Parts: sequence; structure tokens; C-alpha cells
Amino acid sequence: GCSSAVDQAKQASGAAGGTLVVGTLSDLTPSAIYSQSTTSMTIGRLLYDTLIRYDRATGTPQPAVAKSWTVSPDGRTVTLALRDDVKFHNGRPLTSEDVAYSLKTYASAAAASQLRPAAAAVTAVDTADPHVAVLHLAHPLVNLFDLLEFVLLTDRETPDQLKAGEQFIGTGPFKFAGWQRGQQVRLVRNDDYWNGAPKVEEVDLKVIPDETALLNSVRSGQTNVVVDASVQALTPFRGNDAYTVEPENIWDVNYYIGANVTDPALSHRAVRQAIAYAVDRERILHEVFGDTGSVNSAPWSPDSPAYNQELATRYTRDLTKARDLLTEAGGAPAQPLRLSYNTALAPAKSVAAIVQNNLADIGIKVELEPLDGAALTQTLNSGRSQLWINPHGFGQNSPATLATGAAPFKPEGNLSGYRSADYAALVERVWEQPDPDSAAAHAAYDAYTQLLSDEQFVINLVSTTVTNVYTGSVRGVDWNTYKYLILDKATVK
Amino acid sequence: MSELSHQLEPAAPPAPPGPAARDSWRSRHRFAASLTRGAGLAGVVLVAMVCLAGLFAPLLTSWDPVQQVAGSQLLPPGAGHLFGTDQLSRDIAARVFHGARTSLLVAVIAVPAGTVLGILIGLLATTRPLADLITQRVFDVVLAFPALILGVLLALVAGPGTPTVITVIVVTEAPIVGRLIRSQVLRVRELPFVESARVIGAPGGWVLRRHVLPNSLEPVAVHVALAFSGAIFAESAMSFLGIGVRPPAPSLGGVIADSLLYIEIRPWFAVAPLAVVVALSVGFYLIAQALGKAGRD
Amino acid sequence: MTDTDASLLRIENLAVSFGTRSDRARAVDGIDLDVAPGEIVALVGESGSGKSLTARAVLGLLPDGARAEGSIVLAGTQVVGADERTLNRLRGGVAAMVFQEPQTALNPVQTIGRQLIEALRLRPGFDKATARDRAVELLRTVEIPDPERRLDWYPHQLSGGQKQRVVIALALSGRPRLIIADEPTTALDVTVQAGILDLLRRLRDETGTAILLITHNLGVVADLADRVVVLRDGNVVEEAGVAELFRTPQASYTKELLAAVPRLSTTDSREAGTPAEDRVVDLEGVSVVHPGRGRAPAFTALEGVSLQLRAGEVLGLVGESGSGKTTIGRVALAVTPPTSGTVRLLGRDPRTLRRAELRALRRDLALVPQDPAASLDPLWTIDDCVAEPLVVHGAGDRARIRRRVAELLDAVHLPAAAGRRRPGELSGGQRQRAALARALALSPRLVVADEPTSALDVSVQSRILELFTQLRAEFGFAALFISHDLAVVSEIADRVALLESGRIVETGPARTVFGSPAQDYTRTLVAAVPVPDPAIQRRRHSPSEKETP
Amino acid sequence: MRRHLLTRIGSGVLVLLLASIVVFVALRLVPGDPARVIAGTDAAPDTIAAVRAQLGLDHSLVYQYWHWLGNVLRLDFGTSYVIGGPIGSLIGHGVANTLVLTVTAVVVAVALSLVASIAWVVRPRRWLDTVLGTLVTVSIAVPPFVSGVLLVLVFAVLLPVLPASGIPPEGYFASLDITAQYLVLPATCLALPVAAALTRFLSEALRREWRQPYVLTARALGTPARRILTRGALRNALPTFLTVLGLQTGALLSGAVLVEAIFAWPGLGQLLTQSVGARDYPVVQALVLLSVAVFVVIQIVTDLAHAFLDPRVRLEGRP
Ligand SMILES: Nc1ncnc2c1ncn2[C@@H]1O[C@H](COP(=O)(O)OP(=O)(O)OP(=O)(O)O)[C@@H](O)[C@H]1O
Ligand SMILES: Nc1ncnc2c1ncn2[C@@H]1O[C@H](COP(=O)(O)OP(=O)(O)OP(=O)(O)O)[C@@H](O)[C@H]1O
Ligand SMILES: [Mg+2]
Ligand SMILES: [Mg+2]
Repeated sequence: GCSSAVDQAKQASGAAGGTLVVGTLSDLTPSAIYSQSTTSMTIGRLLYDTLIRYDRATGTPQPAVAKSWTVSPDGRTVTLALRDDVKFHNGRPLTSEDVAYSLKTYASAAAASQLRPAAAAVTAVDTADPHVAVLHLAHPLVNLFDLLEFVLLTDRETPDQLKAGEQFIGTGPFKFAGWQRGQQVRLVRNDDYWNGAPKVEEVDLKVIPDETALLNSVRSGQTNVVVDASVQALTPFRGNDAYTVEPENIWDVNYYIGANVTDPALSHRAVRQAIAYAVDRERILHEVFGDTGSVNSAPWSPDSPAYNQELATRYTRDLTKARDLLTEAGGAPAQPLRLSYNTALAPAKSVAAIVQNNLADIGIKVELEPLDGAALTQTLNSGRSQLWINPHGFGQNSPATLATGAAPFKPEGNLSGYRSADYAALVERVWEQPDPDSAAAHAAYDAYTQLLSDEQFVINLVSTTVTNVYTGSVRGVDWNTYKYLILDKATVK
Repeated sequence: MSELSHQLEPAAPPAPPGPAARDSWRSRHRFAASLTRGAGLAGVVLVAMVCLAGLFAPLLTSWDPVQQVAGSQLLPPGAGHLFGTDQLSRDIAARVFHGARTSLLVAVIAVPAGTVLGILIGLLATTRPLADLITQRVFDVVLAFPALILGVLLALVAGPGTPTVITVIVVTEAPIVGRLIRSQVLRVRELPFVESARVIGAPGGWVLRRHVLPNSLEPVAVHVALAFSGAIFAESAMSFLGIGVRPPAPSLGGVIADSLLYIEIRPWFAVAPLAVVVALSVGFYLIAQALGKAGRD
Repeated sequence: MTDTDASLLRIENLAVSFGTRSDRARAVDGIDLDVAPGEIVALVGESGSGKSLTARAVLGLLPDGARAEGSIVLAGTQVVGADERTLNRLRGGVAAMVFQEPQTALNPVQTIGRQLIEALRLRPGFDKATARDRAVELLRTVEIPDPERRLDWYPHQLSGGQKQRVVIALALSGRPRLIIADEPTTALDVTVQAGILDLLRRLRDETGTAILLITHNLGVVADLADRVVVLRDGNVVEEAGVAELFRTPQASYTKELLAAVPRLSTTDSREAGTPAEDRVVDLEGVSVVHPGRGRAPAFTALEGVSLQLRAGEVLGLVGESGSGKTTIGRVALAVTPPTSGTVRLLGRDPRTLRRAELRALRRDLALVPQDPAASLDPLWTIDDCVAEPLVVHGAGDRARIRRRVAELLDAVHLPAAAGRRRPGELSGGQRQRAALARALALSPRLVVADEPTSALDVSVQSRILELFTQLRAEFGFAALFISHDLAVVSEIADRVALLESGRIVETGPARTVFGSPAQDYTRTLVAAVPVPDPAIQRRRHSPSEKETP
Repeated sequence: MRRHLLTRIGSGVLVLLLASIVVFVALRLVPGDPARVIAGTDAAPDTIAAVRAQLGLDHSLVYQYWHWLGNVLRLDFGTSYVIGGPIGSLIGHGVANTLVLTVTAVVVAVALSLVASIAWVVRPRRWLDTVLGTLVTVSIAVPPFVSGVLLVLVFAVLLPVLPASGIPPEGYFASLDITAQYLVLPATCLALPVAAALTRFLSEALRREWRQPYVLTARALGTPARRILTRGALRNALPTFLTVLGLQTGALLSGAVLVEAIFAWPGLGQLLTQSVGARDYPVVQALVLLSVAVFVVIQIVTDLAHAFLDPRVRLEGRP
């Protein structure tokens, strides 16, 4: 007469058409919905829609809420034809006003969006026709479609409720059904979804902040999907038919060593290059990332239009070169260098240890400074840092997105304190290309990458991706180019 | 007055250590003896083994605890590496033996420091109502803070490292000892033999040192027995949370924390550090228990 | 049970030893003893001779580390080596025990009612209500006044004597066939003692309960016992019927014992002391009221007591248990402050003294506590306990103190080996002597001796009293001698004060007060003193003069 | 007695106030800025300033504290910076979960320690002494994060008989046997060190009681040893026991932080670590205040229990 909790949990999550339980390390932060964050990556594309969708295989934009578009020859006017059957969860039809609102939201400082510079380049949106949105741009925007895939179409009538986490009204395939803060979020199927109702009735997001516990929850059948599991933890799942281990093929997780160029010990370019030559990227890729990904001394993922084979492999471990460079710079720094990293990121800890070891080989002493996420951010922004290990994103799309929006690279106020007129001009040049695939654009990308490669204020190490685990019954999990989870077609047996 | 009472005039320098010293010699002897047999001996052997391993770590393994040998990640125990290698291709044996040093150092500094501090403050509390009020409230505040959060905050402010671990243990240990001492002193102080010592005119300090304190120490002794094990645990827990000993320096807790991720696929990774932690705690415990027994008999 | 054996308890060749195999000390060394049903056997002998250990061995309750060898058959069951369950069947029901020190024999956090009821409910046939009724009855049997109300009292609310009576009531609760009473009346004043003895006798007469009585009071032995076994150094030195023993003692030790028995002397043969003029203690209208806290009402322990003690004078303080004797002693030692009235010690009012002055004053005061078990630090050796006052007051260097301690232990007839033990390892009498040695260490000017000989056998007692007298002569200290043993008081005290319910009812030279008591109360007391002569005692109890052959 | 209680409550309030200042200041000494956490690593300085202003972090420290204290006195703990929503309800969920877990753990720990200590004292056998002693030590020596991982591995993963993590999906009262299965592992993990500590103290206290003469009296009456211990001695030992238990509540809360993480138990411990990590000041402040309040209440209750248990105190008000 005693029922088993294990069986019960398996039944609940495994029922046909039933509930898909997604385990995640952290809870929603409603205010982070406009930036690439855990929040947008989990619920962004479940509750909301975007205007276009990249075909990830070809990198070409596909229609979504915008069924077609035209870009004026000068690249400064974009006309989006919107579908007329898109409705918010509260029944209100989506119009061009909503597009205008969303773009404006992303352009504001408070949204803290990485694509804010791009959104801010949209000077006006013509909403005369409710189903046509005409975007006026300040200048040609090479990463226009990055923006259009990034911006979530949120409800303009309930921004405050969104911020407070009370209402999440979008046009997406699932509707918000409740949030027990710190525990779980319930989403139910939107039967009126314009692209056809999803297969599963319900999606639950379970917050399990401990990684081991998170993975155990898949194994004990309490969750069906775990997003972003660290490679080390995955071994037991490999070669087991009951689970699918799937790396998302968005190679935009780029681990790098940041160097503060305003610090006297690191102001000499040769020192930074010496470091770049001293690190053993192959070992890092193998030992820390289990060979998921590739060694990379440039920030671009292999499918980015800016990817440059030569520069991506420019720095490989070469101690002689490294030592020569150090000599050129006047020897290794006298004082040990501080190498900060985020303790919450398991790979960062290992990478830091390996880097410390590698640099010892060329006589650079390194002291590790483990910090939690908040403290690391503070340190990086304070300008008191020396070296740090962190991942950066946005290497997968248009280079402009990274160059203008990612903190390590921004021409103004980047984390390394690197400033030069050349650099700013190059970023401008990359950004204002009207045609991302033109030869001119590629020339601009190469010039930009070359400068990064020479200056090495960001010393790229490896490009890797996020790896997901599913129980065997789960099929059809997808994501967009920003790794926003898509469950439109997902099933669970 | 008779001649006998003349003899007794304090012509000689006052308060010689006399019988008390003899007593302490005898108790020292008794305490020492308790460690040469039975459970006490087992405890000494366990702790000594770990101490020796820490002391002679360089002889037991030729590896440096922070040395990484590319290409030898997570090797199983074998000829080259006594306990295998860790996820960063470092020799686990070297890390465990050197880590034991750290853990021992933490325990051996932090626990006595916390205990002595606690005893002093606890005694202070029994002297005046005002002192009692203040110390008790301060104890309350410290005790009421979940120790881990105290540790986290302290580590965040001061940065992780061995001194932080020691500080956290001392700060959380002292109030517990203080409380125990205080309540015991309040109880023992009322016992007839204490009154009988006062009646012969023994000064307050004497009564406290010779009668009240020794008779109040039993629960403290029990607690201290646990505290050594607790300190080793606290170090591990803090290292587990990334706020312990600063990497890449080895510590037992750090090695355990590293190993947990591999507990299923590389179970031997966890064996050595766990064995040492258990050996240390059990050893300390057995010693403290034997001493406690010796104190009682 | 149908035991073919005529004896209820048969002890054969019992030995009790302590310590490890290599370092073994035999405290009891081959004792043989029989108790027949309905018989009262007295076990007398030197303090530390193994009486208590023998008694505890009978119930399998030896202290940790003690080992019994030989044979003890209790109601047909072998006790030596028996398991706990067998023992528990015997304990309480077949044989019950009354322990030597009543102060700690009761659980301090349970009401006495609860303790009685618990004990009763161990027996078949008692539910809560009947157990309660029986508990009241038992308390009444042991003459606790107002038993219904007292059921809800806690031990600390009772006087020492009352506690002892509760302990006896507990022992009676299982209607045992044998009661082992280890100094059952030590803490009791003579009237209550007489009551208890009556009670025990009645028990034997009415229910046929056998009694193994351990006592050093030969008066009690003469009063109650049928047969006497005399122990010394763990051996039986003599065994005889009570009348025979008193009439014709065989062993020299027995003779010595009998000779040492103090008798209530009513004729003034001794010259009265010549007290000096300076007053050591001067109490004027002293009252002590224990304030009622919580639910407890205020209690007046002393009321308007005036009392003077001159240097070199011994004042005997007698009175029934709970009458305030200890309280007076505490007032005289500046431990308990009086609620009203004035106290002057050695001419000074302790309340006006500063701490250091008070300490200096205390050098001249000493206490022999009523309860030495609790008054000696359990962690200290006897040597250190005795040396403590010397060390505290800086009385010489180490060697000198050690010599002095040895002298003192010798003076109270404690073997030097006892000095290295802790209080818990001594017999009751040995502890009391240690406490006495400690009190005398500094040659005080005032000694408050609270029942200093209550646990001593008469031979040691007489030696101690002799010592006391001798030291007094030597040092001229004044003494407040508290005792319920009127005979002892009559021997040692110059004057006596009689206390009743916190008031002094009669005072005067010892011989006068005891010889021609002015008060009824005093007369009752004197009449209740058992005389160490079985013939007289028997005559006192039975008007029909039913003599045993 | 009543006056005693009043002073205890007064000092409790003092403790709360002190603790609130300590946590308020300590949090702001800790490097890391909630505004940056919210705005993300890539945010520009003006973004961060905007967020700071929104959170009211641009005011002076004293003003912030005063403002916060004022609200707290009106039982308004503010809103979470990061997760959003009023903290009252945020904590509300966690409180229930943590309470269920810790209370279960306390009950388990108390039961375990009672059984173990009584067995230990009643039958002083050398082997039992050694076995129990070693068990006690090992359960202290092996920290919860290790025992937790091992427990999960064995019971939830290798032989999946118990759920690995989380709370009963249908609430605690839907089906008690399901609830029990969810509770077994985390409660055991949390209870073990507490039980071990309690056992040490309790058995020591019981042994001390066992040497008291009144135990001899009871034994001489044929009272079985277990009964003596449970009726009389235990009660005398209870004050020590309660003191230790009261002190262990702090350890329990710390343990809860680890155990809740390992077992994904959505309680306050988890909330606390997350909030510290995110520098979610109001949540951390509220949680610390709550745990201090719980501690203070437990102390007062222990105090009263002390008084209640010892008639010498109860009847005469001695300490
Ligand atoms: N726990 C113990 N350890 C060592 N020796 C002990 C212990 N208990 C008693 N003894 C010794 O055993 C001997 C007999 O003790 P016991 O208590 O039987 O004496 P007694 O005849 O009852 O004396 P008294 O009349 O003074 O009570 C004494 O010498 C005493 O010192
Ligand atoms: N702290 C106290 N609170 C209340 N009453 C007390 C307290 N101490 C003693 N008493 C009471 O005061 C009275 C006198 O006690 P005291 O100890 O002086 O008696 P005693 O004459 O020495 O008796 P005994 O011969 O039994 O030792 C007793 O009734 C006792 O119950
Ligand atoms: Mg005796
Ligand atoms: Mg008295």
C-alpha cells in the first residue's frame, strides 16, 4: 500500500503530451528579460516572439512575426510586414505599435540590454499601418537582424507587472501560469499560437541551484531537460541510452583572459602577447571542456561571418616566443599578477589554475583571486583588476554586436580599459556596413580582428557551447542563436 | 597562641604553588597515561599518522601539490601516483598530505583560540550583571547568525584564505564555549564545596580557578572534542563553497569538493581525502574522550 | 518463595575489591553473615571497615570498579554475578535499602510524591490513585506531618531529617522482606530517631520484616538489634546476640567500642570551662527569613535568636531536625546574613567589612559541614582539600604544608593513603574526618561543627572528640557544636542551647539542661536518647518486659 | 518570573537591532553591487546608475538604514532586487519548506540522540561505546555536503528508491508517505551532525546523573535502569540538552544552506545563498533578521523550559 515518490515523479513528467520539466540553476530575474541572461534564455522564446528567426544552418534570417522585410538601399530604412494573426496572451492583437514599443524599451538604459546600441540606432518607427512597421535608422546597421532576433515583443500595457514578475504577457507559444519564487515557474500551452499550438501541455521550470542536484534530478526522473550542464558533470550520462546529451551548436561561449591595460604590469602589448603564447589552449579544451568546442585565439565562433582561420590559430603554445616577447617587454612583472575568476563558474576555476601553471613556465607569477559573480563584476568595473578569466558571448553573429555590446570589447569603457581612436574607428566601420556579406564588410571584420589579435587585451582561449541533457523521452528541443530555449515542437513521451 | 600557630604565620612568601602544583603534575601524568592505552592510543595513532603524513609529505610523494602534469588528468591510483591525479592533473596524494597540514593548522589554531576566548568571555560574564548582559547579547548576535553566512560575509569582505577560515571558526566557537562555561559556572558556584572554599576565606580568583572552573569544564571538554572535528568540517565546507583556503593551495576540504563532481565516475578520487578527514576527526575525538575520562576519574 | 534455608540472607566469604588486577585493594575481606526472616541484625564497626560495601553488595549495587567475590544468597537467589533483571526482581521487593547520606538520595527535580508513586507503581496492583493513597500512608508512617500536602514538595524544601524519612518511606514502598538500613538515623534528632526505631521495630513485629542495620550508634543497636556483627578492616571480629555482646564482649575491639560509647551524663563531674571575656560570637535578636519566591511562602528559619559564645567555650546546639541549627551555624560564619538583628564575629560586624577584611576574618572561622560529601571538591584529593586553607592563607612553603597535612590527617585518624584519594573514594566517616581536618588546619578561633561525628563509629568518635577537646585546650577556639546526639553534646559542650522551630527554648550548662530539663520539650528529647544497654532499652519499650532469651 | 521574561524579551529586541545593523553594514562592505548584478556584466555605467537610483541605493547609508528599519517596523520588508516581488511572500514559501525540513531533522536528531544516549549509558559496554562513539564522530566528521552527495548517489541514482531532490509536488499533506520519502534523505543528512552533537552531550549528562546518589536509591528499589533514565535522570539532564539544542539551531540553519542546495529543497537556505550571491540586500537582511528572531525566541523558550524543568528555579526564581 505504499506509493513510491520516484514512480510518481516519473509518471507526472513522462505522461504523453504532458508536462516538460526543465531544470535550471537560477531563478527568473524579471528585470533581466531584456538582456541575454538566464531569464531570457529560459522563458524568452517560450512566452514571447521575435520579429525574425535566424536559420542556424545558413545564418540567414527567416520570417517570424515579421513575415517579410525590405531594407532601403542606403540601409537606413527597414520596412517590416507583420503577421496579422499574432495575439498577446490577453487576446490583444499585436500591432506595429508593439514593435515600436519593444525597440524603444531595448534602447533605454534601464533595460541593460547588450543590443542597446543597435536598438538605439533605431531613431523612429513609423506605425501608421498596424501591420507594417517602418524602422528609421541613424546609420546602416550591419547587425540589424541580430537585433530583430534579440528583441522580445513584450506587452506595452504591462511593463510594471513584468518588472515585478507578476505578469508575463507575450505572444509566444506558452502562457505564464504562475511563479513560486525560488522554486518553479509554470507555463501552459497557448492553444491560439499563430504558428500552431505546441505539443506539450505544460512547461515547468524548476530552480535547482546546485549543479550536482540539478543533474541528479534528471537521473531520478524529476526533470526532463537540463540546460547548460558543465562538461565534467556529464560523464555519467554519456553512453547511456536513457539520456541524450546535446551540445547546442552555438559556439559563442568564449573563455578568455582579460588583461587590464591600464595596469603598469600589463600595459606593454608584448607582455599580453607573451601570455597569449604561453597558455596551453589544447590542454584547456581537453581537460576543462572535454573537447567540446575548439581552441580559438580570436573571439569569433567558427560560423560567424568574421571568423578568420589564421587569426583563430595565431596563438598556440610557444614558450620560446613567449619568453622572447617578455624579454622585449623588459622581463616578467616583478610582482605576482592577480588572476580573478568567478567561483560560481566551474570551468573558470580550472582554466585559471591551468593558466597560472602555464604562466609560471615563462616566469610570470600569478596569484589566484576567487570571487563570486557580483564581486568579480565589481572588480572588473573598478579598473583595479589585472588578469581575469571569464567567458564572453556574441561571437556567433555579426561582429558588430560583439564590438558594440559586449563589455570586454566596447570601444568606450571596456573592461580592459583599452582605448584608441583606431579601435573606435574600426568598430564604427564594422558597425555601419550596410551589407553584412559584402567584401567591404569582410575587410572591415578582418581589420578589426587583426587589431584585437595584435593588442591582446582580450586573450581568447577556447570557443565552446552550452550542453543540454534530456531524458530519453524528450524530442524536439530547439533554441535560437542567442540560446533562447524553443519548445514549439518539443515532445515528451 | 601556641607554637603551632606561630609556625603558620605567613612568614614565608605567600601562596606557594604547593599541593596544586603537585595535583597538576599528577593530573598531567594521568592525562598522559590515558593516551597510552585503549581508545586514547588509537586516537593518538590516527592523528599522529596524519601529522606525520603532513610533515613528511615530500618523502611520501615526489610530487608538488600544485604541480600539473599535462596529459595526466584523473588518472587512477597507480605506480606513478599513489592516489591518482585530480581534474587538473595534480597528484592527489601530494594534495591530500599537504592539505592535511592546512586542515591541522586550522584546527590546532582555531579550536584552542576559540575555546580560550570563549572561556575568558564566559567567565567575564559571570562577574557582573552588566558584563553578563553585554556578553550574552553579543553571543546571541554571533550565534544567531547562521555560521555559514557569517563565513560567507567575512570571506567576501576579507577575501578567502586560511586566516578567514580560522577567524570564522574562532568567532563561532567562542560564544558556544562561553555559553557553556557561563551556565556551568552559575551552577557550580552554588555547590556546597564552593561555599566551603569561600568560608575558609579563599579569594574569589582562587575559588574560580581551583574549584569553579575545573568543575565546570566537563561539557566544554565534550564540546572541544567535537570542535576539532567540527573545525575540520568547517574548513571543508568553506572550501566547498569556494571561500576556504585560497587555491591552488591544497586543503582537505578543497580536494573533497573537487572530487565530489567525479564521485561516480572516479570514486577513488574522493577516497583518500575523505579517509584522512575521517581519520583526523575520529582521532581528535578519541583523544578528547580519553582525556575527558582521565579528568573525571 | 519456599527456601529450605532458614536464613533470608546468607553471606559467605564475601570479598569486595577495587582497582585493576595488578593493583588490587580489598575493602571487604571474607565476611560471613546470616539474617533470618524477621530478625534484626546490626552491623557495627569501625568507619571504613566495609559495612556500606557489604550492604551494597547484597543488592548488587557496588560502586564502579568494585568487584564482589564469594556468595550472597538472598531469598534463595545468588546475587554475586547475577544479571540486572534478576537483581531488579530482588531489589525493592525482597530487599530494600536506606542509604547513608539522605541529602542526595532523592531526585532534586521530582516531587517526593512522584518519587514514591513511581516506586509503588513498580509493584503490581497499584494504579495512580491507589499509589497516591499509599504514598500518603507511607509518609504518615514515617511521621511526615501533613503528608497530603507534602506529596507535592520537592526534596530541597525538606529538612535533612525529613528527607531521610522520605527515603525510609521509599524503602518501605515495596513491602520488602529485608530492609538494609545504612545509618538510617544519622541525620535525625533523637525524638525522630526514636520514632524511626519504633517504626522499624513495629515493621519487624507486625510484618516480620528482617532488618540489616548498619550503625555506629550502640544505643540504637541496643535498642533494636537481636544480633550484632562487629566488623573491622573488612573482617568479622565478633558476632553475638545483643544482650550477650553488651554483657560479655569477647574481641578486644568490641570492648574498645563499648568503652568508647558516650553516655548522656547528667551529673556534673567535670569542671566547667573558664570562658574568657571576649566574645567570639554575639548574636542579638537574629532572625532569618527565607523569602518566599514564586509559589513558596516565606519561611522563618530563625526567630529572635540571641546567643553569645566566648573564646574557648563550646556551645552545644541541639534540637530537632529542621529547627534551625545549621542556619545558626551559617549565620555565625557570616555565610547567611540575618534578616534582622545584629551579628558580631570576633567583635566585628561582617556586614560592614570589606572583602579583604572579610577574608582575613574567615581565617579565624571554620566549618565542619553537615554534609561532607557535597562540601569537598569532587575533583580534589583529600590531601589538597585539607591543604587548601593553608595554601590560601599562605601558611608556609610546600614541604611545611605537606607535613602539616600529614599531621592533620593523622590527628583525625585517617590513613595517609586516604589522602591521595578523592572524596568519592572514601567512606562516609572518612570524609567527615577529612572535613574536620580541613576545618582545623588553620587553628581557627571559631569552629562551627555541624554534626561532625554523625557518621563515625564510636571508637573513632571518641578519639575525635578527644582530639577536639585537646585542640580546644591548646588553641582555645570557641565552638558551636551542632549535634542531635545528646550524649556527645553532654560530653563535649560547656553550655547547650535547645532549639525548637527557630527559637532557643532552653539554654544553660550542659549537665543542668540534660540533668534537670526545665522544658517539656527537653524532657522528651532526653527521654528519647537510646541507652547503650539492651536490657534498659527493652524495658523501656515493652511494659510487659518480654525478654528474649 | 514575569519580570525575567520581560527583560529577556527586551534583550531579544536589542539583539535583533544589533544584528540588523551588523548585517546591514556587512552587506555593504562586501564587494559587489546589486545594481551591477541586475544590469549584467555588459551594462554601461549610466545603466548601472539608473538601476542604483531605482533601488534607492544612491541615498546615504544612514538614510537607507533608517528607511528600511522604519519599513520593517511596519512589517514591510521591501521587495527583492533580483527576483522581484514582496519579500514577505517570498520568504513565506521558503519558511514553510525550511520549517518542515528543520523540524523533521530536529525530531529525528532528538529521537536518535535519546535512543543512542540511553542505550549508551544503560549498557556501558566497551564495544558499544566504541561503535557509537565512532559513529557519532564519523557523522560529524563527514560533512553534510559529502554525506548528502553519497546518500543521493546511493538511494536516488544507483538504486532509485527515493527522490533525489525537491519537495513533494502535491504539497506535504496530500500523501504522507510520499512526503516522508521526499524528506528522508535531506532530513537525515541535516539531522546526523546535530544528532551526533546531542548524543555526546546527552550521554555525558546522563552519565553524570547516573553517578548521582538518587539513582542508587532508585536502583535499590528495583527500578529498571531505562526507567530511571527516562523518568528522573533525563529530566535532570534536559537543561543541558536544551541549551545544546538551542545552540544547535544556528548550526541547523547553516546546515540547511548546504543541505537545501544538495537536495534542491526550495527553502530559506537556498534563498539566502542566492540572495547573498546576487547582493539582494533586502532579502538577505530580512532572512538574517528572521533567523536571529528565531534564535532569540528559541533562547527565550529554552530559558523558560529551564525554569520550568528545575523546581528550584521555578519555585524560587533562582538562576
Ligand atoms: N569507590 C571507591 N574506591 C576505592 N575505595 C573505596 C570506594 N568506596 C569505598 N572505598 C573504601 O572501601 C572501604 C570500605 O568502605 P565502606 O563505605 O564500606 O565503609 P563503612 O564501613 O561503611 O564506613 P562508614 O562507617 O564510615 O560509612 C573504605 O576504606 C573506603 O575507603
Ligand atoms: N533556602 C531555604 N529556603 C527555604 N527554607 C529553608 C532554606 N534553607 C533551610 N530552610 C528551612 O529552614 C529550616 C531550618 O533549616 P536548618 O538546615 O537550619 O535545620 P537543621 O536544624 O540544621 O536540621 P537538620 O538537623 O535536619 O540538619 C528548615 O525547616 C528548612 O526547611
Ligand atoms: Mg558507610
Ligand atoms: Mg542541619
